[in-house]
Amino acid sequence: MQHLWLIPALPFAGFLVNGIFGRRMPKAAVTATATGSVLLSLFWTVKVLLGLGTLEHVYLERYFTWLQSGIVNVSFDFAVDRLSAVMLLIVTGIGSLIHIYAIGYMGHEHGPNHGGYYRFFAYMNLFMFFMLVLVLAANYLVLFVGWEGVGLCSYLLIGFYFLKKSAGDAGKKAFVVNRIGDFGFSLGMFLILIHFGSLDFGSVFGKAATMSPEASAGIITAICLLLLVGATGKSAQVPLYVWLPDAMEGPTPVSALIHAATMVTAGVYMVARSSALFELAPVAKETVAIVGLVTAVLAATIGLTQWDIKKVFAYSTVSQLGYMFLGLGVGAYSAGVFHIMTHAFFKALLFLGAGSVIHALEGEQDLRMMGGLRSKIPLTCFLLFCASIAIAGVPPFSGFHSKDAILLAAHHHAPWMFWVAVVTAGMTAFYVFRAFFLAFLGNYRGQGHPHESPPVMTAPLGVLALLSLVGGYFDVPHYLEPMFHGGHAPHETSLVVISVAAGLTGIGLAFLFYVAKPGLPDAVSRLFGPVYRLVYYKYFVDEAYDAVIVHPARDGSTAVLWRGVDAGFIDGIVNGVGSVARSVGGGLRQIQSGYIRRYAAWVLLGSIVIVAAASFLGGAR
Amino acid sequence: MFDVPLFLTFAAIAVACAINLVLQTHPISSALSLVGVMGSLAVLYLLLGGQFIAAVQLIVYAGAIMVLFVFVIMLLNAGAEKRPSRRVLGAAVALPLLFTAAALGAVMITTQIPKTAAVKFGAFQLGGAASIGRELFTRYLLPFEVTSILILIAILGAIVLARKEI
Amino acid sequence: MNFYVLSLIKAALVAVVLLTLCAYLVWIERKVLGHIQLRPGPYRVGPHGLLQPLSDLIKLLTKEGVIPANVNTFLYLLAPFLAVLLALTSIVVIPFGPEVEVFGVRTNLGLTDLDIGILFILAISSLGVYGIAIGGWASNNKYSLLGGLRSSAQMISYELPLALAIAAPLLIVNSLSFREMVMGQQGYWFGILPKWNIFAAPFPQIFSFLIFLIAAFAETNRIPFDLPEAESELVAGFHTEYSSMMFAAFFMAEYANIATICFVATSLFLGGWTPLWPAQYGSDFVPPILLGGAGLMLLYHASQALRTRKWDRYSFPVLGVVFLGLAALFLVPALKPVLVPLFWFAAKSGILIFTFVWIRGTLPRFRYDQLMRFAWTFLFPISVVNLLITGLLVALT
Amino acid sequence: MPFQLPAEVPLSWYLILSAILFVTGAAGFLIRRNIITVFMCIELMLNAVNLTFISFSNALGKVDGHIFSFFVMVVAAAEAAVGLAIILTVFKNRATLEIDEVSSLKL
Repeated sequence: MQHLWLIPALPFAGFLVNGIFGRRMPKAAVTATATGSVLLSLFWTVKVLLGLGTLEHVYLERYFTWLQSGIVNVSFDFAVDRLSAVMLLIVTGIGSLIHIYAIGYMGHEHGPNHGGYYRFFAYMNLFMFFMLVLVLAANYLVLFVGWEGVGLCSYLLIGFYFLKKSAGDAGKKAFVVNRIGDFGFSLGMFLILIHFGSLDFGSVFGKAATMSPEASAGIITAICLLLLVGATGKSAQVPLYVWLPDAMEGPTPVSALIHAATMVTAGVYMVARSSALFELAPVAKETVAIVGLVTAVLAATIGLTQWDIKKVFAYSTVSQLGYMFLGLGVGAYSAGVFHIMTHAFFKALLFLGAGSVIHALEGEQDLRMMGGLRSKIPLTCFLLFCASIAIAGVPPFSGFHSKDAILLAAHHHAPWMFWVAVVTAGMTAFYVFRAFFLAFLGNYRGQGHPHESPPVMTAPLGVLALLSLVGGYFDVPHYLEPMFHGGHAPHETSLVVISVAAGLTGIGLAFLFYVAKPGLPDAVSRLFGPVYRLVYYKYFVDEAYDAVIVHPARDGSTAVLWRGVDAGFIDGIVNGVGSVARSVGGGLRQIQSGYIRRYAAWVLLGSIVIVAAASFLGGAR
Repeated sequence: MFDVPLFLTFAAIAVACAINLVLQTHPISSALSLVGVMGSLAVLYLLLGGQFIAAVQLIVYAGAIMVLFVFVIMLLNAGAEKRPSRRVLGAAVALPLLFTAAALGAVMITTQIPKTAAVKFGAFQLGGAASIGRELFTRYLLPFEVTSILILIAILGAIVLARKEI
Repeated sequence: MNFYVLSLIKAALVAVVLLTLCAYLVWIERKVLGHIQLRPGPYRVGPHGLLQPLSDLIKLLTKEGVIPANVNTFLYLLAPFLAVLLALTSIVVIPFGPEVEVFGVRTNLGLTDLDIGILFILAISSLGVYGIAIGGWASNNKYSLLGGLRSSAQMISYELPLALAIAAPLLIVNSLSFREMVMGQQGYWFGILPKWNIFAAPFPQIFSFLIFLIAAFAETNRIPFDLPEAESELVAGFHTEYSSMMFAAFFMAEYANIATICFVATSLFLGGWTPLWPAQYGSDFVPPILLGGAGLMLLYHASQALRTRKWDRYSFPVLGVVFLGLAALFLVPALKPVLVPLFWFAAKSGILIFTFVWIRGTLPRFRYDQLMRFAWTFLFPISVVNLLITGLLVALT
Repeated sequence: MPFQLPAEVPLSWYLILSAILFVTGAAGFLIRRNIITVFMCIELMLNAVNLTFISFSNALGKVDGHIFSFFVMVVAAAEAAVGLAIILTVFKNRATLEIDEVSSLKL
């Protein structure tokens, strides 16, 4: 018994303590509880994984029977295999770093209880709890608990500054969009339950492997597509990606932890976890790849034009998640998971670095108001450079390894996907370095007095920078190889050269546009006016959704459901019942005279009738 | 040997006292009649072998509850009821019904109960404190504890109701 | 012998003795009070006023019984009757001595032995309030009514500590029968100290005894709890309107109650008829020595010229001889097993009765609110605690 | 044939006695107007029921009837305490014991 439950239980305890007593606790105690619990969780994860050794087989811990009803028989189990081991280390490791970072970042919040300092950490701990439950789950329902829980925490943390309307709206948007995905996921789960009679990963995948592919191809495709819907919601894929850029309203550590490193990869994790099913449904798998590719391209193009530093990174996240899905879709599950890890490193670093910049500029997020920060905050500049070069896919840094694995697999699967992805990689390099150059080179365009962040913020950044640089040498694909059935793509040096060249081209173009010839971007954007506007306004996706879905739904609800069904029909029934009851009661209240003895006489009469009935009808035997 | 005469005597006292209770206009006379009913019922309980319950009947009913009634009547200095009753109609309907029901009940009792069923004095040996206590603290322990809570609630209720402010 | 005949004889004996005792309790009380207050007490009728009760009786019988106007006559007359009836009823379950054989007849010294004797006593004593309450109400007099009200509230309040104090020795002896209760107190610790309930094994019932005595004072409406008849506030309380034999009935009920409650206390706590120390150390000779000594002292005084009254010339020798004769009776082997237990019972009860009088001569009266507060905030809690401790210790041993 | 008393009391006599007492109590409840008397009529009915319990307990040779009537007594005691407190309060506020004058609990 390794006591897996302790891993999520520790952050949960931290959540309980901070959530219940945090308001009255000193700031240092809140900090110690929150950060300590996550660090302990990391420590326990490491201990458990060391204790479990090479993890040739799934390690399962059974706790209790949760639901038992008919065919539904779900127990609350946790399991660890190599996939969840990698995820556990990512979640607890990055989580710990970001918690430490948040001590500094959130330390200057104003307002009662230091701007909800305890509330922030309570939510963060709760998020850690749910994310760890999600990762450790041994069946789909427990996974769903974590899945919903992280969604809740995401909502709470996006809307952390709930006094800002945009923050509240963004939280609601995230929640609603996620609901759509969760709906798909739930349906997928029900189908799994009906088809396999169980929700346990072990038995589901075991049965799936023994079933004849022809007999159940349709239903498994349906299951996989529904799961994919869930994954697109959680992992911000087309068409449900719209919530993620808005989610940047939350505090930057939240963006880093939830909306870059961990939660949004839950969809990827879930698809990778269900690889046994996806392998049986080629159509669904192809859909995954295409969805990933479309997302990657779409988000990357939008990222080219954004001025908000966090928005740039947010679209970058969406784009990178697209890469992961592409990896999954082309059968390179281990490459996808590998990219989860490296992406967690450099994207967390990017966000935290951006947070450091924002912190230095006291809240300024617009790239046009930055510039020349290299001399003012050199440490942050260096760290962000590490992250940028990692994401751009420059060898030998981490992004190169994972992205390359995906690209190779894509080429192996379908060469056109490779070419699209390579172009996207170039764009990735371009927009990241665009942001970097705009922020750090040139002349300072803002008014404030930037200052370097405290060590409590930069130290975790240093760790992440180190991981971003060398993280590519953790041979995750090899470690995960036994988990997945996907074929291994042959290593082709020419393809590697092409992708690296694309990345370097992007960097070069960015240098040309924003450092060497600063007038060029305007000229280009004028040249491609309509296209630029289309991209700048994010392809008008939000507006399209508004026009096609939100407004019709709202107007239809108003006209039919509210005015017609609710006010007309349901209220009519209720009011009718009410008025009938009232008129009947008006008649009956004559009986309630207030005279106790009259009531007694009624009681007596009733008793006599009952006794008489009993004796004459059936009592006398 | 004395069963039947004793039963008849005390049953007659009980019925007489009960009727007196209903007919007396003054509450204190009614209360004392009720004490009479309770006393004769206690004797009947003894005839039925219920020594313990007879003693409890006297202690609780006659000695506590009825003293409380007498106390309240004396405290309020309750006078006799005023003669004319406005609502004789209800009683005029209800009383015949009631006695019909009683007759019905008597018929049912005499037809349903076997003729041989008789109360033999001394045959019932379980009416002592020991057997009742044993049952009360084993099989009926939970109801017993619940009644103690009930009493506690009643005490609190009485205190709250009897406060000066209400 | 026939059960009914025997019962009748015993009942008659007990009734005669009890009624006489009640009458002479008045004399004893007046005498003791007198001596406490440094005055001789009744002295005129008979030697040392010994015939005073008789003359009182004649006086009360011959006085006119006044029934006030506008009273409920039936209840007015019922009240003293009820009081006396209930006061005398309780005596039937008191055991005065062990099972003995007199003139070839085996019988218990005592009228009956109910399995639930103690509950019976509680039941009857709880009914005792009716006499006073009804009397107070039926008198159609505000003082009487107040007396009756006080009495009912007071007796209900003190009934609780009384019952709880009785419950504690019940736990030790494990019976509701008085006879078994006394039998359970037979024997001696270390061969000398009696195993009475006030010296009982797991938890000496001395607290129960004191609570019982205090509550008994209240139950019998005696000073310091005689609020129902507090003459400084209520004229004479519930019996303000009563005169002649009806008044006497209330009076007698009060003394009968005192006697009964002392008997109960003796049986419950003081070992009933059990001697103070074992017979092998000569406890059987205590009565003849005491009585003989008294007789000899009377004879001595008769021989002296110390005579304040001329009757003493005759009464002292006569009484001296009577006492000597009584002492001699205790030495008759056939009567000894009957008389010695009766003596011990009487001695213990007598001491308790003397305590009642003594307290009356010593303590002032409570105020009414003090009385109630004392019952509910002091006596009731400590009796509960006492019962709990006893129960716990009994359960542990 | 002259009426002959049975040697033992039939069970039905007890039950009929109980029925008579119950009906008397119910009748009193209906015809009396003094709250306290009405209350006492309820107690009378409870007593009648107790008698039934004890009689059946005797007939069945089981002690349960005694337990039930014991509980009835406990409940009656609680009821008396609260009921009399209510009566006192009613009297304090309305200076009446007429049950028909306490009839404001209606629509």
